[in-house]
Amino acid sequence: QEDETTITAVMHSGLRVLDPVITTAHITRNHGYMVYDVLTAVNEDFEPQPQMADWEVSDDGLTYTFTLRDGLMFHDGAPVTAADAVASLNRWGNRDSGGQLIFDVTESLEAQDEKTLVWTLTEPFPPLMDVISKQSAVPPFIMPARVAETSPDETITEYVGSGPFIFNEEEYEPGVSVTYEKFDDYVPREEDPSWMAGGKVVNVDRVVWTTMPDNLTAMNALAAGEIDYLEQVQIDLMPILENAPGVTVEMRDPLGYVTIGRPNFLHPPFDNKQIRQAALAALGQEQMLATMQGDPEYYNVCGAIFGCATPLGDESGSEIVTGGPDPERSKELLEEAGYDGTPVVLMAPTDVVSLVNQPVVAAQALREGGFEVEMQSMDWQSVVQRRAQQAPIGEGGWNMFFTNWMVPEISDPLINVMVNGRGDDAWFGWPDDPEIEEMRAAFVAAESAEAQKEVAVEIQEHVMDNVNYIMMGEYLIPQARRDAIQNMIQSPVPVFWNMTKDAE
Amino acid sequence: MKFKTRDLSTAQRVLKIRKLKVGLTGRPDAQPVLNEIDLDIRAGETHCLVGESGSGKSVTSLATMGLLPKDALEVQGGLIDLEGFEITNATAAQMRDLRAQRVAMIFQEPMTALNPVLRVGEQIEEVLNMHTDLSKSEAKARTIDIMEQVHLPDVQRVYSAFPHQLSGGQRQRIMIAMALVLDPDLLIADEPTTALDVTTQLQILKLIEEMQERHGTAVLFITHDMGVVAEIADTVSVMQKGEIVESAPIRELLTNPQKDYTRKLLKAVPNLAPRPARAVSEKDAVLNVDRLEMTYGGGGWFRKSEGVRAARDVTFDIAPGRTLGIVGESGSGKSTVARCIMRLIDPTGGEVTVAATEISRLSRRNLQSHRKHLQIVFQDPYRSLNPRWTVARSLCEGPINFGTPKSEAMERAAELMELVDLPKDALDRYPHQFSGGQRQRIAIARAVAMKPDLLVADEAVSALDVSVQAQVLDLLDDVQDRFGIAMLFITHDLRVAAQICDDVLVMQKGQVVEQGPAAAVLANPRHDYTRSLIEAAPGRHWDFANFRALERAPAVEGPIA
Amino acid sequence: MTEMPSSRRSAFQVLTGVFSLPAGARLGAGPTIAALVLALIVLASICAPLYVPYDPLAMDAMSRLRPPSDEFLLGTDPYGRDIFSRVMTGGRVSLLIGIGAAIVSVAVGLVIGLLAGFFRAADGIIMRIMDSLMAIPAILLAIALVALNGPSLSSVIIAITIPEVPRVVRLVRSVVLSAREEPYVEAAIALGSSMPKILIQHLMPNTLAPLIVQGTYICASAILIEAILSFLGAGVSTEIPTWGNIMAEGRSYFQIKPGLIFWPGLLLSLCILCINLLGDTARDLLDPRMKKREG
Amino acid sequence: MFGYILKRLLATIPVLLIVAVFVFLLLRLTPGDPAAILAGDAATPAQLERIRDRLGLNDPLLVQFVTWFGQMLKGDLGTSLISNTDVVDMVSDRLGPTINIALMTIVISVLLAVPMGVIAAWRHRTWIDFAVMSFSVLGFSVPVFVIGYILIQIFAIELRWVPVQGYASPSDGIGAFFSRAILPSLTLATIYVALIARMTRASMLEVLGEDYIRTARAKGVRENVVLFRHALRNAAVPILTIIGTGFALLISGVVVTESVFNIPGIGRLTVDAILARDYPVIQAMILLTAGIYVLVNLIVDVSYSFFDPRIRY
Ligand SMILES: Nc1ncnc2c1ncn2[C@@H]1O[C@H](COP(=O)(O)OP(=O)(O)OP(=O)(O)O)[C@@H](O)[C@H]1O
Ligand SMILES: Nc1ncnc2c1ncn2[C@@H]1O[C@H](COP(=O)(O)OP(=O)(O)OP(=O)(O)O)[C@@H](O)[C@H]1O
Ligand SMILES: [Mg+2]
Ligand SMILES: [Mg+2]
Ligand code: NI
Repeated sequence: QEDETTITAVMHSGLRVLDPVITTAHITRNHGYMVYDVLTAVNEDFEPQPQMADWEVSDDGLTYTFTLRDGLMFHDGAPVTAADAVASLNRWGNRDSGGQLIFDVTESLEAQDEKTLVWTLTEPFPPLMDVISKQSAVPPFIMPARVAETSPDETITEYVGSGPFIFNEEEYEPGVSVTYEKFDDYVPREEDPSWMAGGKVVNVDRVVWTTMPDNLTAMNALAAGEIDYLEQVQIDLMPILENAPGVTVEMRDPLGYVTIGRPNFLHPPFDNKQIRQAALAALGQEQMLATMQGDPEYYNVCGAIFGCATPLGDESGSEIVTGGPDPERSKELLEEAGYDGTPVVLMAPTDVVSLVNQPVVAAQALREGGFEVEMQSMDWQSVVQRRAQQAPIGEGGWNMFFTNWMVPEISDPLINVMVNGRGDDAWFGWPDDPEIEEMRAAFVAAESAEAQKEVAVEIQEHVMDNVNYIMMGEYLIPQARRDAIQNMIQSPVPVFWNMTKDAE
Repeated sequence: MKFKTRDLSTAQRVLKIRKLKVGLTGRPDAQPVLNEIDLDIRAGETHCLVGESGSGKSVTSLATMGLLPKDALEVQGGLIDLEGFEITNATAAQMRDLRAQRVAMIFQEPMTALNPVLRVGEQIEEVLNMHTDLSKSEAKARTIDIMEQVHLPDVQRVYSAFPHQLSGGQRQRIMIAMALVLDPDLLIADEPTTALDVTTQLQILKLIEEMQERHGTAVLFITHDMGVVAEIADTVSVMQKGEIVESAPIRELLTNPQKDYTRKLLKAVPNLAPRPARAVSEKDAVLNVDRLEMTYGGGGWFRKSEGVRAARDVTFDIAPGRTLGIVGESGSGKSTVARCIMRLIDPTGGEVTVAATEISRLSRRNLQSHRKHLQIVFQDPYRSLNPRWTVARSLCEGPINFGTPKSEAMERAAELMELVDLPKDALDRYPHQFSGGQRQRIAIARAVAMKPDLLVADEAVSALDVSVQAQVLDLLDDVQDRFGIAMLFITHDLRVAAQICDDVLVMQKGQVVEQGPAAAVLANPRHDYTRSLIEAAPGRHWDFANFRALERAPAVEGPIA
Repeated sequence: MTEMPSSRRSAFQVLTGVFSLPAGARLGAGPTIAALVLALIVLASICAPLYVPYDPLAMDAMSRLRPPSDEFLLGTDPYGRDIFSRVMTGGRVSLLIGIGAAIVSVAVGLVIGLLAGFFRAADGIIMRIMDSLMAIPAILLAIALVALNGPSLSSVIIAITIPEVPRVVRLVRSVVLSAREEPYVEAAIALGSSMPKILIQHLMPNTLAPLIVQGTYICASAILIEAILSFLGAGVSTEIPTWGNIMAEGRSYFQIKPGLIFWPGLLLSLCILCINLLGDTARDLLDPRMKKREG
Repeated sequence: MFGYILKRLLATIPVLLIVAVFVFLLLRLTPGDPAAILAGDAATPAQLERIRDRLGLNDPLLVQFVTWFGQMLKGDLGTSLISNTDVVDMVSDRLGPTINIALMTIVISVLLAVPMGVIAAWRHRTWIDFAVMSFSVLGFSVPVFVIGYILIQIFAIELRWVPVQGYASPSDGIGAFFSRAILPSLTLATIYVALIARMTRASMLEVLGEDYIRTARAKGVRENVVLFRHALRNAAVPILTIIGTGFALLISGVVVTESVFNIPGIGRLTVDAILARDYPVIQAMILLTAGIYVLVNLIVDVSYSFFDPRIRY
């Protein structure tokens, strides 16, 4: 017992949902990577790599054959079979938007034997490996078939995976803390770890995740050595840690996050393209990011809707928002559009720290740009409910809200829900944008990386012109750890394999 | 009447007060509360301190105990010598030692003077624990012993009772036991019997006397009841406005008072001989009460409780211009009858007819218009006027309710002020700016403003001291003569009843035990209860106002029960 | 909880004395100074727009978290807004919430309490409902209500008011219950005064003194509850500065920029102190019986 | 006595019933959608609809109420919509920390506040009185979280006497428990101390003017005995009352304190549940806190008769 190493980590939010397929919540995804394994995963170059399985693609691009590697075992001791993988993929396909696209063109998905799984398509789907290897939104985690048979609209109730850590159900307190124990029978891959790919070698016995609702308390706890790791450090509070001995603050995730504004296409004034453009002009990334982060080291002015450091990233046509704010231009555009002073109802959440600043800054900038703004404060739950309302403003509707994404979650047109232009079926804001739908179809059809990139640039330009959403820039969140914690992997998802803990 | 005539001049002097001056703390220039008083008490002596309310009696006693409220009053001169010990400059610790051992005190209100949350036995024992080294069992034995000495019944049970489980008389016995358990040389009793009814009062007085004889204690007895004084005092001091105006042996003081103030005080004491009854009225009775019943409580959620039958089968009537007195000991149901008649509570049975209307079952709304026929004056002068209202507003409230225009009501109020002998400018003042007697006048004026047919006075003068009491009684008499009002006068003081009532009704435990013309009832009580009431009245053989014994003593002669 | 035992009733009466300062502090210059300070703060808050150097909402990403200087008297907050301008302007809304909540809860509670105290028939039902409202933790009710109505000024006031009302009702009721036994009320009945008249003219004034004390307490606690609501993200809209949400926004900057909490906190404490002091003084002035005691 | 307690317990039924109906309606009228919280940011409307169906959120309100109420009568408070765990389990896990901290707070408050109030009353109108009462006003006028931060800064960061945050149950060792519970308890206690001290003072002032105090002094009883044996017990009823009603205040404070000190208690659970619209949890929590409140006040009422023999039920 004495020698047991435990890592106490303070995560960005409390774990409440244990089903990584039903929800897109980041903390649940992180939990997924602890407990479950995936067939394939992208490395830091966005290239799919084998994890549980190797794969082969037929020449016509219609048949994918996956072969499970040896030694895979669930925490209850049962071996992982192809049937488990099939059931898991089916459930996932029902929930994930990318997965749905694949299943739209799937002829069959079958377990050929214990170890082999064959996926047959009706037409080629070049980005298939990218989709099932993606590390965010909903990755296809592999669960025992009996668990995966749960309806995709219901949460699972058994938490057995084949990942490197075992979930300790006894010590789980929803929203407060969760404990993982090293899975001794896990067989890591030989390769070096890279993002979610490569060998997941666990060097500690237990990992405890807790949440601290109060940032300052978390900082002080780390400085006092009561915890080992802090997933997100509030930049303004870094001076507290800088003076604390034995603490290192560093970047975990080179890609970071984007913050975006989404206009509602159904109602005035943002049903008018020119007025949307005026809003784009009125807002300025620098101002927004500086307010959110303070230190320029931790933000990136970036006009690329798929992220600046991603393969598809491109900044065409974004000067208007990267350069801004330009209130004069905004007023001109409003004038041209004949803006009649209809107030912009801006939903402002008060209880989610990372979303508090944006509406406040935006409201002020829009006002300066000639808009009438009505900022309505509410808790995030109310935003969540209200943003789903298509009703006119007077009847519970809205004009604009802000949210954040991790860069990998917006990094291509299939994953990025905001470039969906299918009207009522689109994401909140409901743009009916046939042009962008054509482009997305072209993206799916594109066979080479170059061809994909071409389409992506087209989409970028279109989004800047039509203002499907307002890219407000990228920002980075540093992490902090005790110096005793070493060998942490750089990754957008905080992972607890590979790391070691020295005696302090 | 037999007075005490012991010669105590050879006895040891226990308390010697010389030129004692007590004033408001930090304000030596203000009018002192006690102005250079002298006082001597010898062992075995009972010294009575009398005087009007506010004259400084209690302050004298508190100063002697060293219990003056520090932030309000302080000794500003003189000395208090307790058997050679100088109290005025004793330390707190010395004072604590002195108390209970050398000087002890009994207070007026047995209800509030005992700690309600401690068992009475413990409270007595505490004295022993504080001042002696007795062991627990010794202390308890000593406590039981003193409790027996004060004639408490069922001592073992009473020992572990809480004060609220005892009657007023029993509580006062506990107080006496507590005061005497360490055999102090001086016992100060500040109005120890004022809150008790006559029969109990008599027992307590006898007890004090008995204890005094047994222990040879000196007693400083404070009271404003001259009857009590006549009964128990060896010597008397009369106080007025912080000064002792006269000090003399009891007989001398009562037969031959030297100072005007003393004479005035004595003259105000009503005597027990009934007044001559007023002419029997020819008119119909204003108030008819017929088989009135009142039962409090009863009902309840889980078990039906019995309820208190506070009035049973009460029947009487009053003619205009006449006064009916209801007497009886505390709790006998006097107030209950008054409140039923006023319909402040709803009687549970019987009929009340006022000015030819049966009102006991009228609805509240229908009752409203009959209210003006009957008015009431309460006992407590401090609470019967709304403290936030000017006198004028209080006086006008009733008439305005019955449609009198405001200006007219104001005029009438001004007239009434004259009637009750208060200055006109009093109208704009608030109740707290008046003395108790003055307030009671205002309350009477308020009732009279309604020109009622019947005035109910529930202990209207009981809270006032003798001289003020006499004035208010005069006023009531005057009002009655002038307006021909019928009056229902409730009192527990037989002297007062004798002075003002034409007829008397004696109540006991909710029932009328005797009823008739005052002269007949008070002079020839037929019922035992009435007789015991009268016999218990202290000083009943003395005619204070005329400085002599009563010629025709009321009731049968005989030993006091 | 139907019938309060009599000693419980007296507990409620003592309660009204709870928020009083020592009499020593009441005497002399205390109330005058308190009145002056409070008047100054109120005036400064009301007139804030006339003299504050910056728009309290104007932000400048380039001058975040500045220390106090000539340019920014008390420095700037994380949005680069001028703290001085915000704190001074914030007083308006905070005071409005405090006074609003106090007036509304006292008014509503007074009416209900008078009715409950006088009409025995309604008493049971009213008190049951009040007990229920009192049993729901105020802060939770407030969060729920704010979530329901959105964090507007009025919903914050309502949210703070609802849990306070039962307390006022109990207070008023207990005063009425004991006052109606007073002989002067019985005398008024004998004088033929109607029930409403007795209720309003005789009984209501009795409740005034304790209500003023209770009111000042509500006023103070409303300002604080608003701060707590802001802390939990359910306060007044972030666009409207209040002492509460300035402190709540500044809470994580406690170690870096204590001014964000200190200045609004200082004004808040000062206000509450003065309000309490004045409440006590007002009560004493209103109660003629107190005058008697003081001679 | 027993009859009284029974009667009081019966009387809580309508109270809790009203609370239940009130809370249920309030919640359903509040905007928010647990399904959306469950599914996360990228869910489509159709997916949300299906989840809502599964959770029974699309049933008519009356049906939902009757279902919930029926289950509640059977002692089943349902499962959390978000974490899918049994509400009874969830709440019972979180109850311990809050209750322990609350109890410690009450003990600390009473130990501090009562002597403070007694001394202030005894030294009425002196500087001691003034100091005690000024402290009380201060306790009232500083937001709880500020007090928490200040205590952390001094005792955990500067002096390093105790940990910054966290909770250990007494079963983990009394030392561990105290070192973590002391700061939150002190934080919570500031308001409570203020409240109780003022009440004690007011009540003592009234009692010290009573005749029996004069009697005690006339017996030559020592001053401390007068204060604590004679006066305090008589002053107890209003003090107990305020401890009972102040409990509501404590609950508000708990919510904030648990955040600041990272204590896994029911305060945070409730706030989290409200923000996530986790209806079964909110309903259970509010019923629970209401129940506790009612119970505490019942205990307080019953304890009156322990301090004051005149009160008999
Ligand atoms: N605590 C006090 N502060 C100021 N003045 C007081 C105080 N106690 C008594 N006095 C004043 O001292 C005077 C004498 O009061 P005291 O109580 O001795 O009268 P008393 O003769 O006992 O009257 P009563 O018959 O009504 O008991 C009164 O004028 C009273 O106003
Ligand atoms: N409201 C009430 N509820 C229940 N019992 C009552 C009530 N008022 C009086 N009683 C009881 O009724 C009986 C008669 O009381 P009442 O007040 O009429 O006596 P009283 O003769 O006026 O006594 P006192 O001389 O003390 O004023 C007493 O036993 C008393 O305890
Ligand atoms: Mg006296
Ligand atoms: Mg009576
Ligand atoms: Ni009740």
